[in-house]
Amino acid sequence: MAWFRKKSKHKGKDEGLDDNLWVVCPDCKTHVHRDEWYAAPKVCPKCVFHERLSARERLDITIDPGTFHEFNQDISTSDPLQFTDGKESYFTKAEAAKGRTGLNEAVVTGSGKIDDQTVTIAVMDFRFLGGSLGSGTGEKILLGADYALRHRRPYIVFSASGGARMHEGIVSLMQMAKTCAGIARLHKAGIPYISVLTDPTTGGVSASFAMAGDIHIAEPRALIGFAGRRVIEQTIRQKLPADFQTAEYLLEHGFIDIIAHRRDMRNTLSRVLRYWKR
Amino acid sequence: MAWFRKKSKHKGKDEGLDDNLWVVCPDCKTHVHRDEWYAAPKVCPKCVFHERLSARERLDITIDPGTFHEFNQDISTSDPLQFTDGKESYFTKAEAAKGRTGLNEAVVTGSGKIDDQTVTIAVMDFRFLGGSLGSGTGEKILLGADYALRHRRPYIVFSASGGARMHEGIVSLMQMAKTCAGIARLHKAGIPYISVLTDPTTGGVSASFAMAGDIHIAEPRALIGFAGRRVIEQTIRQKLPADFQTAEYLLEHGFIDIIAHRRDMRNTLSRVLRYWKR
Amino acid sequence: MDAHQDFDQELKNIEGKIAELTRLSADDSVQFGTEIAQLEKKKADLEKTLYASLSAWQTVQIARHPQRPLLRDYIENIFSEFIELHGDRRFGDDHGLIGGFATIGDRRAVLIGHQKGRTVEDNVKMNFGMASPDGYRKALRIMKLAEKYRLPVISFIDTPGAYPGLDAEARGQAEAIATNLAAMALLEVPMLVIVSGEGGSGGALGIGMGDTVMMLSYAVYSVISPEGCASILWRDGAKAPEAADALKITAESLKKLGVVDEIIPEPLGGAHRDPRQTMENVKTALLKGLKKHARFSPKKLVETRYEKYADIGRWKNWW
Amino acid sequence: MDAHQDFDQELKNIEGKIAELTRLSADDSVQFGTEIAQLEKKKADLEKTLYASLSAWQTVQIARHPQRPLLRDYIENIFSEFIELHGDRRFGDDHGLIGGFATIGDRRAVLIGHQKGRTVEDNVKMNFGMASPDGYRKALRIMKLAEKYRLPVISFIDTPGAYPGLDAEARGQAEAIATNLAAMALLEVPMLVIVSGEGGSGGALGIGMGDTVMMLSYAVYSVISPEGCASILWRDGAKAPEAADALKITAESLKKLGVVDEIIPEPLGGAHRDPRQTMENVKTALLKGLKKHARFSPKKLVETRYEKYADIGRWKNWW
Ligand SMILES: [Zn+2]
Ligand SMILES: [Zn+2]
Repeated sequence: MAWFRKKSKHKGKDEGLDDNLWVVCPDCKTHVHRDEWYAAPKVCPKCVFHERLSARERLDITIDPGTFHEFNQDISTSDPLQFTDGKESYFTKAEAAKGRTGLNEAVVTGSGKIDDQTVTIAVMDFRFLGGSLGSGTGEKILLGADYALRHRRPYIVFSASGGARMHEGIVSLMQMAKTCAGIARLHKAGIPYISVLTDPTTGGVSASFAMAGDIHIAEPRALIGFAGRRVIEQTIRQKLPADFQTAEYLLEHGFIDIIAHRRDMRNTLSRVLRYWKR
Repeated sequence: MAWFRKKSKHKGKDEGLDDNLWVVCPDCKTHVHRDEWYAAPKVCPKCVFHERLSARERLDITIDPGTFHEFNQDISTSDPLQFTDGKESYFTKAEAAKGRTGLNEAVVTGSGKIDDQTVTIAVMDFRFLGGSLGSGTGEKILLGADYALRHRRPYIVFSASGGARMHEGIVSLMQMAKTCAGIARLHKAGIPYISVLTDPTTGGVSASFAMAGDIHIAEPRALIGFAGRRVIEQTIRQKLPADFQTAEYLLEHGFIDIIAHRRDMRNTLSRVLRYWKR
Repeated sequence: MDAHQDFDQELKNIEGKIAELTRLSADDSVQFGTEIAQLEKKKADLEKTLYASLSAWQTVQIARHPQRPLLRDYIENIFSEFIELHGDRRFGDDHGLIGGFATIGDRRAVLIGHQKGRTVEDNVKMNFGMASPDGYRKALRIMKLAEKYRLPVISFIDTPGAYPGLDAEARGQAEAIATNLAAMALLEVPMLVIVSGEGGSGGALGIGMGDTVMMLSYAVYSVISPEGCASILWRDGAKAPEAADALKITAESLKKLGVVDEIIPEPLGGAHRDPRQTMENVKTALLKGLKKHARFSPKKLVETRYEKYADIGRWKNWW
Repeated sequence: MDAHQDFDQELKNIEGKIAELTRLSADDSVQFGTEIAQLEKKKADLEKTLYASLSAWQTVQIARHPQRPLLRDYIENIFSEFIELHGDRRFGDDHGLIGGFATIGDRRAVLIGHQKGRTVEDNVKMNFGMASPDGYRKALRIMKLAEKYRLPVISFIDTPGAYPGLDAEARGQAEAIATNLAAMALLEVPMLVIVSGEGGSGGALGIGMGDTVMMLSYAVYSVISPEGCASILWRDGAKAPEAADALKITAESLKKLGVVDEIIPEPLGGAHRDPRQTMENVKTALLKGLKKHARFSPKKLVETRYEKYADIGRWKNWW
């Protein structure tokens, strides 16, 4: 839920451009030729920094061309609390997000093929209100699970979220329960559910569908955790380890199965999917 | 498996007697009136030291009088390896144990009532070759589970064992798998399985049926652990905490549900049993 | 954190006076019957004024009131038996989230819930009711035991949130809560949830997916603490009252939002003003809930629970 | 611990000479064909003498031989794909017990197994193949995943035993192994076990309940290490050879005892003398086992496995 104040290294695709030929890595400041940068895509060849991707960019590098069919594109934000923080209403904020991103919600869902294997897929988009879990987000993720269940297709969810969407209050919190109920049905029915955790996957999203997978795949150096770093430091009054809440830290502590470089992600998914005997 | 060399505080029932009226607590050396000592029974009122009980003594204070029916009393030790340690054969050792204890194996099993609730019960006897898990022991425990399953009766096992019986080699080790297979069936069928861990429950017995209960009840200060203290100290080259591998230590670390004083044990079992809706 | 006293300080003064006069009246030499009656009247009027239209923030103060009944009070007063079970069989035994077999009226059940302390010492032990992964895993183990023994689960929620500590993160706070959510969705026994005090975000929900979710009338339940929300959205923690209001965290708001099924009434001013009556109300509600859900087959229970949660925030509901 | 060299030192000397003569022969100026042939003959005779009737203790040395193929060698050589999965989702990722998806021939499976290291550095990381509770819990998670994906499980056993450490005890080594035993008994997919090196007591069995248990011909499997047994029963660790013999820990003895279903042949002298042939033998045995068990329904598998284990040490079997 801390996506508003977060001083992010991710500065958007244009700011990193030095001139038209070079991209400056937002993390290590290395100059990377733009062809190399976008081929990776958006991964620094030197420090393996993985710049965030939009949902469309992610789908482009994951799903076989021409096979993606989007679900429920019309599902959008709801404002159950008629929320306003005094300066700005949630409604206004959401409208702005829609205009900026061309999306109606923080997740894009649909059906498509990965290396010729049909899957149901949901990809979160951090640009849309920090990828927060609103009722529309939860609804789309649940409907995806539901589709995967009915058609007996593996379900793959790419997470990228600061957590719950506090403007939707308790209704947002309940999306944790709602999405997990959908995932639980997949587990019971023996349908693969693969969770891919990308930077960042925190708060209520980490504590629901993102951490309930058969297999947890993370991108290198992705921030993954429940509580915010600052809250923890205030609570325990001590400094946290440098790699705290990184994908690598979670791998070491037993919560991530595989860390896959972005260029290997599609192939990793494809290989894993072949182990399911439908 | 270390029961041979163990310098035990448990010195047998007569050594602790000062004269006919007083018992000296083997641990804190308090003089306890023999009526109080045997009424507890065999618990020091000062330091709560629980002297080990024989299987018969345990059954006497656990099962409603006149309701116990023993199973498979004839099952005895087997000698699959024709084992001898050079000085003495396992056969001789086992015969001696039988003579000394009046038992044919390290466990007594049967059916009986606890506070009017019919249960299947197995009680290990540490005096019989250190309560070690031989093929006869495993067989009786499995047959108990089998009976509990067929008659849909809760199964209660009191453990007291140094671990596997090395004189039966691999056949002893396999009793861990065998007994757990029986327990697994109870879990699947929704039949309660309550494990009561008494001093000592270590090695292969701790790593099989004793730690596979719905509910784990321990006697105070009982030694419970997998590896022997000396082996661990040699491995890690550091001193172990004083309370290491006690019931209290295991409670703190999440492996024991309830520590029940011997005088409360029967009542605790009775109360717990009433929660099962058959 | 003594805000709870700010708005009912006057009431406390009057109550103090009544107590004093009553004490003086007891030795027979002087009688203050009239004065007492006047004060009682004044108190009743004031209560109505004070509590008739509490702000959300004032409700938060009541929900956090140091004298508010805690889980242990409910256990002692409305359950005739509680056999506590310990440990997650993995790592430890969380004292801030407890569970065990429990009997209420003529019904046997499994009880789980957050356990706050009242003393500083207790609160250190119980971590102010902020559970660790070990707590959520213990709760899960006990829920699965309930399933095996075919007992309904009663879950009491009263937590500021899951513990935000280094160890809790390292041992998988997120995974523990996520796993519980998936497991509760499939639990084949009735699950009754009572938000009895603070319902703090994922830490509350981690044991809180119920067939019936009940809430005490002065309890609160929120996706984030009002302070946290204020410091993020208003960039000023002092705006907590505004945030509390905006977040719609009171029982009545939550019932309208379809997240709470039933409100259990508290005495005017809060449970701490008449704990016994409050606990009686909870007992009645629980017995009613247990009776109601005992009728359903496991299959029906799980299906209904799924539909219930799938329905929260259904897109068309708001349009 | 160089006892393995004691009894085949002579063989090594001859092999050294053969290699040297072969090298010298390579430059054409001198030829040692006759000498080499003689040495080869001498070597073959010696091998027969040495390995024809190995003592149990000598077999232990072979099973622990530093050049003996390790799990990683099998993975690299007989599996066409291995996707390692990490972590127990509770506490950590044990490097001494690994697992993941694996393909062998045309069969997909899940592979778990103890992972020893060959270098000091690796062995520190992998704790000499002595797994912690985290390892057993990871293995269990992966076995349950196999069940969900309907894949057979292949388990490689090569461990001195479960790790006897303070942390391992504190996190429940006993509970972890016990839970695995109960879970393996009900696992609804085929489970093939291969004792490839050292089968060390509960640490081995913790991933070792199989529908078919196979054992390499020079592997050992025992309830306790010969050294441990000797120091307890003989009160002298140096009596390990006697203990090894008494414990009946070789493949042949174990097959007679009904604990091992199948012996996979190794080249004379041990797997390290021809790793490639050994691994081929293992591959053949695995493919045969996978084919055989693929026929059975989950129900049938579980029933047969139960009967199999219930039968080990059946009282009447010995009488
Ligand atoms: Zn960089
Ligand atoms: Zn004493």
